[in-house]
Amino acid sequence: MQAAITTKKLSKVFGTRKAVDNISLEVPQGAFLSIFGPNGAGKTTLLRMLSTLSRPTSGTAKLMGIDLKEDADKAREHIGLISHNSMLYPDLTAEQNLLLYAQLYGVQNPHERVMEMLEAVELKHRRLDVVRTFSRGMTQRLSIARALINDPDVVFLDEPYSGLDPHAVEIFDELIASQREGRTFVMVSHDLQKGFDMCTHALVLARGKEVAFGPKEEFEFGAFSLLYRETVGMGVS
Amino acid sequence: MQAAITTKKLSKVFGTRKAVDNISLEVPQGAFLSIFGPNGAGKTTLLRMLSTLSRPTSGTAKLMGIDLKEDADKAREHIGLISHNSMLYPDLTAEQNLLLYAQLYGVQNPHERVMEMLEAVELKHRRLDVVRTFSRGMTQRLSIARALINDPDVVFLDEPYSGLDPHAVEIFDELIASQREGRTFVMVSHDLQKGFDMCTHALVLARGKEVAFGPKEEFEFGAFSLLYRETVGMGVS
Amino acid sequence: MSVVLKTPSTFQQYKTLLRKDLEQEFRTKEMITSMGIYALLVLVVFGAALGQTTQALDLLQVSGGLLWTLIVFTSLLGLNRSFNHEKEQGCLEGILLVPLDRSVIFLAKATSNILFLLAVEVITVPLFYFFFLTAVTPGESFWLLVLPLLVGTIGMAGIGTLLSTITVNTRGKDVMLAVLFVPIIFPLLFACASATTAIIVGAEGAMDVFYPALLLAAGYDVIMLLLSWVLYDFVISA
Amino acid sequence: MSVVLKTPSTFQQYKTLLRKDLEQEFRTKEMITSMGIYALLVLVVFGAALGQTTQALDLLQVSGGLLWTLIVFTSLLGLNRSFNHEKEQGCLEGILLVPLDRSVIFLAKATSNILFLLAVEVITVPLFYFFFLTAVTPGESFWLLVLPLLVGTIGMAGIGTLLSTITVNTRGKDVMLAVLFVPIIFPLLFACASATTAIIVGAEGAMDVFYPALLLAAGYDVIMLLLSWVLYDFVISA
Amino acid sequence: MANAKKSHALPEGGQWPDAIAFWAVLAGAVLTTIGFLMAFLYAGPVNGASVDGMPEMIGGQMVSSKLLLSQKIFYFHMPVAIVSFGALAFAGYYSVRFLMTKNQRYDTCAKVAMEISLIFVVCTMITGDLWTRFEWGVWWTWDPRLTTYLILMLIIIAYFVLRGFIDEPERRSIYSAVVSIIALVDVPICLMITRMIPSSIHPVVLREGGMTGDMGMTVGVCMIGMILLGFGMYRLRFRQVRLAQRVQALKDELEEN
Ligand code: HEM
Ligand SMILES: Nc1ncnc2c1ncn2[C@@H]1O[C@H](COP(=O)(O)OP(=O)(O)OP(=O)(O)O)[C@@H](O)[C@H]1O
Ligand SMILES: Nc1ncnc2c1ncn2[C@@H]1O[C@H](COP(=O)(O)OP(=O)(O)OP(=O)(O)O)[C@@H](O)[C@H]1O
Ligand SMILES: [Mg+2]
Ligand SMILES: [Mg+2]
Repeated sequence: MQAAITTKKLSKVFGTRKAVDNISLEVPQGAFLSIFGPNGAGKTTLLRMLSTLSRPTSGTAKLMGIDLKEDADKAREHIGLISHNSMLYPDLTAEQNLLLYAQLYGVQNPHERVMEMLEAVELKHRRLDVVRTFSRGMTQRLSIARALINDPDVVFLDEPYSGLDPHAVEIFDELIASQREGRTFVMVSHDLQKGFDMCTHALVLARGKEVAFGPKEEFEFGAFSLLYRETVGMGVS
Repeated sequence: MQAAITTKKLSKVFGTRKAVDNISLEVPQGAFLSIFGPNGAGKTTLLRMLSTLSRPTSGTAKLMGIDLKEDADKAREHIGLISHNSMLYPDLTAEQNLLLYAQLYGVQNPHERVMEMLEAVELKHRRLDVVRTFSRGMTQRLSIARALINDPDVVFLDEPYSGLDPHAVEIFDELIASQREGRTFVMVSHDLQKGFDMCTHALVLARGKEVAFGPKEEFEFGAFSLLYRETVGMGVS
Repeated sequence: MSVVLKTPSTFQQYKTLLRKDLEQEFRTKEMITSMGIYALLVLVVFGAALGQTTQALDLLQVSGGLLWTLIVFTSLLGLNRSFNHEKEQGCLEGILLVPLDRSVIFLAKATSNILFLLAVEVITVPLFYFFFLTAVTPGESFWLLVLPLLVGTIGMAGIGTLLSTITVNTRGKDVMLAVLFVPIIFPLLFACASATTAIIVGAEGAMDVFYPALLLAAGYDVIMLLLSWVLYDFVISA
Repeated sequence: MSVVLKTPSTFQQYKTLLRKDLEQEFRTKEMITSMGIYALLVLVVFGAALGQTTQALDLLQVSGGLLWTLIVFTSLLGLNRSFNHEKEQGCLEGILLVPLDRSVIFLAKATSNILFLLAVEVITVPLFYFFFLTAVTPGESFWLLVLPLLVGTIGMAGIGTLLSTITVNTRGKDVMLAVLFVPIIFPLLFACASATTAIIVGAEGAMDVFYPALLLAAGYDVIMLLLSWVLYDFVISA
Repeated sequence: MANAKKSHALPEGGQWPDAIAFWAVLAGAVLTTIGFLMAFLYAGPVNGASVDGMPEMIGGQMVSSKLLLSQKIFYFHMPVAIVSFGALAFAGYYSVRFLMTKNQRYDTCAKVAMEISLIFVVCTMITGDLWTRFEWGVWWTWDPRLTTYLILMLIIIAYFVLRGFIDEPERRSIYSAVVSIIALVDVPICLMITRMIPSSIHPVVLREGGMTGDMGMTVGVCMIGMILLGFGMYRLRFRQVRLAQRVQALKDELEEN
């Protein structure tokens, strides 16, 4: 089977700073890749390149076999992204927000699909409320619904847990678990335990460079934990 | 010895919503109070009232024996606060920022005190750099220096760990530990383990009301953890 | 339920994006009220400024310039806010994640800006007439005013959309937009003001000024809109 | 080292706060550049608007109004930014945590706003003269212009500081500030514009208009500043 | 691919034009000085009138000596104006190249060209304005040419303000490239406006029948001088900026290893 994500010598330079430096990965379909690293390691930058929001300075990246440089629009059909921002319009209702994205993606039965997703995140009863009035947890749930509305094959998560209370975390975990079948996930996290538990593959970055990458089986938690601590101890670049 | 913080039936109402509802506490000097609770429980609101940034709707609060309503300015001499915001001017240097606060507080040897604090947070070599260019971890350290510049007796911390990488967390922990002697700390956190480990007193809030409060000895971690989970499970109010 | 995707036509996407802006405005009425109030305030300030004259001033002569100054300031305000909405929760990135032609985003945003600006003009131009022109007698083909208004509005909203996409990412967005927008829009402003003045004064040979000026404005519109359209992809992906 | 606190005098705190604003500006030069450029743009737009006239317009008659319109818009911009700085990283709360009299914050902020506005005027008024008044002959006691400028600037910065403290916490701050600022400042604007026009035209009996207008403006200043000072505590602790 | 590789290689040091940059500046300065002398000593006043302190009759109009002297400004005013447009055109060209290749080098080129054009624009304003003072007796009028040119200057200033207000390098170069391309639209308008709006009082030489030989000669010398000056200044400045970037890049590389 074709790999979900393939990168070759992927780099991103901001001015003279190499935020991502020569990263080559291959992540199979259905995998769950956790990305670790200290502040400023280039995790967000890597995720943004893979989700076509920013262009690599050099190197190539393929998503489901599609070259991101050559056919970004085709690749976008397969991508879902949950970032720090909810990407929801605060002055539209939950339903209007999802409908907007469903129609932009060209989902065939947009109204039904929106209802289905609202049910999945337990927000159907609040669908006519404006997002501005939602609490943080509710917004996060809706944001998940938004990211999955086009049934993406690859889902990117950038520190999805930050600021959630434990209950919100639970709900989120359940949702992710129910969606893992057949999907590829890439998650950035500062929580080693959690990130390691969930993953099938792990990547450690420091100063834009790959420190370790491989399927989980190759790592033993103790050693990996040590490696991670060491990497993080290198400090902010 | 006089209590560091005493509140009696403290309440704060926003419109019709009771954000903090009839909270009565007594925290002795030198204690470390951890506040837990789901999103929207009123933790931040309580902290803001205790640090004189917002006025209670009803009830009284005393800090080091000073009534906050009657003599807020006197109380302010004893207060240090680290909130989500760094409260630092991005366009001034680290030194200028600290000096500003030192002089406003009327610290007697402002320049020496600033140097001392810069050394304590290991930022002396960067003192002439503008805060805008600091990484998140560096900003957080400087923010700690700012909060402690007037040698406050009571320090309030609102989710100080959010977004820090493990190394930054370590540094922060060490700093707090070195400053605990003779000071009272009040910390809001979503991390039960960590918050419980550090504290001498614990408070659980839900929908503005006190669910549990007491010195740590009164709680057993297992039971407390259960109580906390239950409270948080009540969901966003 | 299995999800079937069928890439929608560009026009459908355009409609979806435009509808989003309109729905938002319909709910909050923020853009139109704030632009309207601002325009009114600017009118009042102008009135006060010109009311100083002890001798009667030939208001007809300056009215074209005044009207366009008013429109420039008001559209500055509207443009500033229109992209703030998109940035607020990172919504713009959400849209960029969707497989669609970048220029659709430009066209939809420019259209909604044009519509809001026109809506505001429908209120302010009569007010302007009321405040400044009832005391004097404007030329009889006064209604031709709509032509420069239309051409000017389209051009301003078009270039403004490009520029506000740029400035929403810079420090001090409001000033930056003004600093870029006013000089770049200037030829258009100039032509439209000429045409408007010619119409309002309605002197002999007014049409000899009116049509060339209008043509100039229209030409500028075409060039600038094309340029904005081409360059938009670079700006929005930066 | 043991830390000894000695409550500093109000004046020392005032100096410290004011120095902070100046240091910040000194480093970024953001306020003065952006206000300066904005003022220049407004000048150019006015020039173009008035340059439309085919007959020579009596520029002297409107120049007072123009100058004050320019100042109102520029100060609107500056006021908007000056509190944005304080909000950016929650700095205002940091200051509020310090035991100090709230009115010191008002005085320091008003002073820095006055200073920035004056600095901008030092650049723009000569430019204004250059663009509009070199072709005509303004009255001979032209230099008296500094009086209404000073009185007007102080009043605008004072009330503006109070109002921008209010609006920085509201949605759509820029419009809200304009909506409150322009009507409240209006009497001052009017008086200053009268005084300025009288001076610039320099006709016979100009002084009969000038001094009463100036006095009116000064009176308005005093009342408003006192009011702002008293009310500031409520506003900033809200 | 080759381009992408080059773009994050070290900024290169000097190139061949740098060798002649200094000489170009020198030659430009010399030619301009010669032009200056020619303007007063060689080129005759308009229509062979003589400067003797007495008003002359030219084309049915009385023209004072002061005006005849101020006409000399023309020999500098026009070349400077032309060079300012030229520099802008180059900036636009490099901006397009930058957008096509994303090669940082072109961004630097465009920025330096903009700087040069700003210098020349300011010189045009100064010379033009001196002329305005003598010819029309005012410091400023809202003549279309003067206004459009002032606007052009404002756009160039806006370009630099924009650069100053963006912290991320990539964004900065893309945005400023777009702005400088848009700015280019103003150039033909500025050039054509005297021809399009007949009411404009700014003179148009080509419309009014041209110059005599000696005047043309002087203008030519000044023109070449100014072009050389512009080119030389551009190269010198470019080299300086580029070397500074190189030093920065080397420093970063050292820090990293
Ligand atoms: C600030 C004031 C002025 C500015 C910004 C300005 C700008 C320019 C510019 C940009 C050009 C070159 C473009 C072209 O050839 O059309 C130019 C050319 C010229 N200017 Fe000016 N000018 C100013 C004032 C004047 C004045 C007062 C005079 C004479 C009374 C004058 C006479 C000329 C002449 C004769 C040319 C050559 C025109 C041609 O070959 O078409 N300029 N000026
Ligand atoms: N737009 C940008 N312009 C310039 N430099 C940038 C930009 N974005 C990121 N960087 C730099 O690139 C490096 C990597 O940043 P990135 O945001 O990818 O870090 P991260 O691994 O996500 O860190 P964190 O854990 O703090 O989120 C940092 O040094 C940062 O300063
Ligand atoms: N300024 C305000 N105006 C109106 N309501 C407010 C305001 N600030 C807080 N609230 C409401 O008061 C309640 C308590 O808010 P608070 O910020 O104290 O929660 P919290 O416990 O800090 O939650 P979190 O864990 O999300 O930070 C919430 O329901 C919130 O919506
Ligand atoms: Mg990140
Ligand atoms: Mg909180």
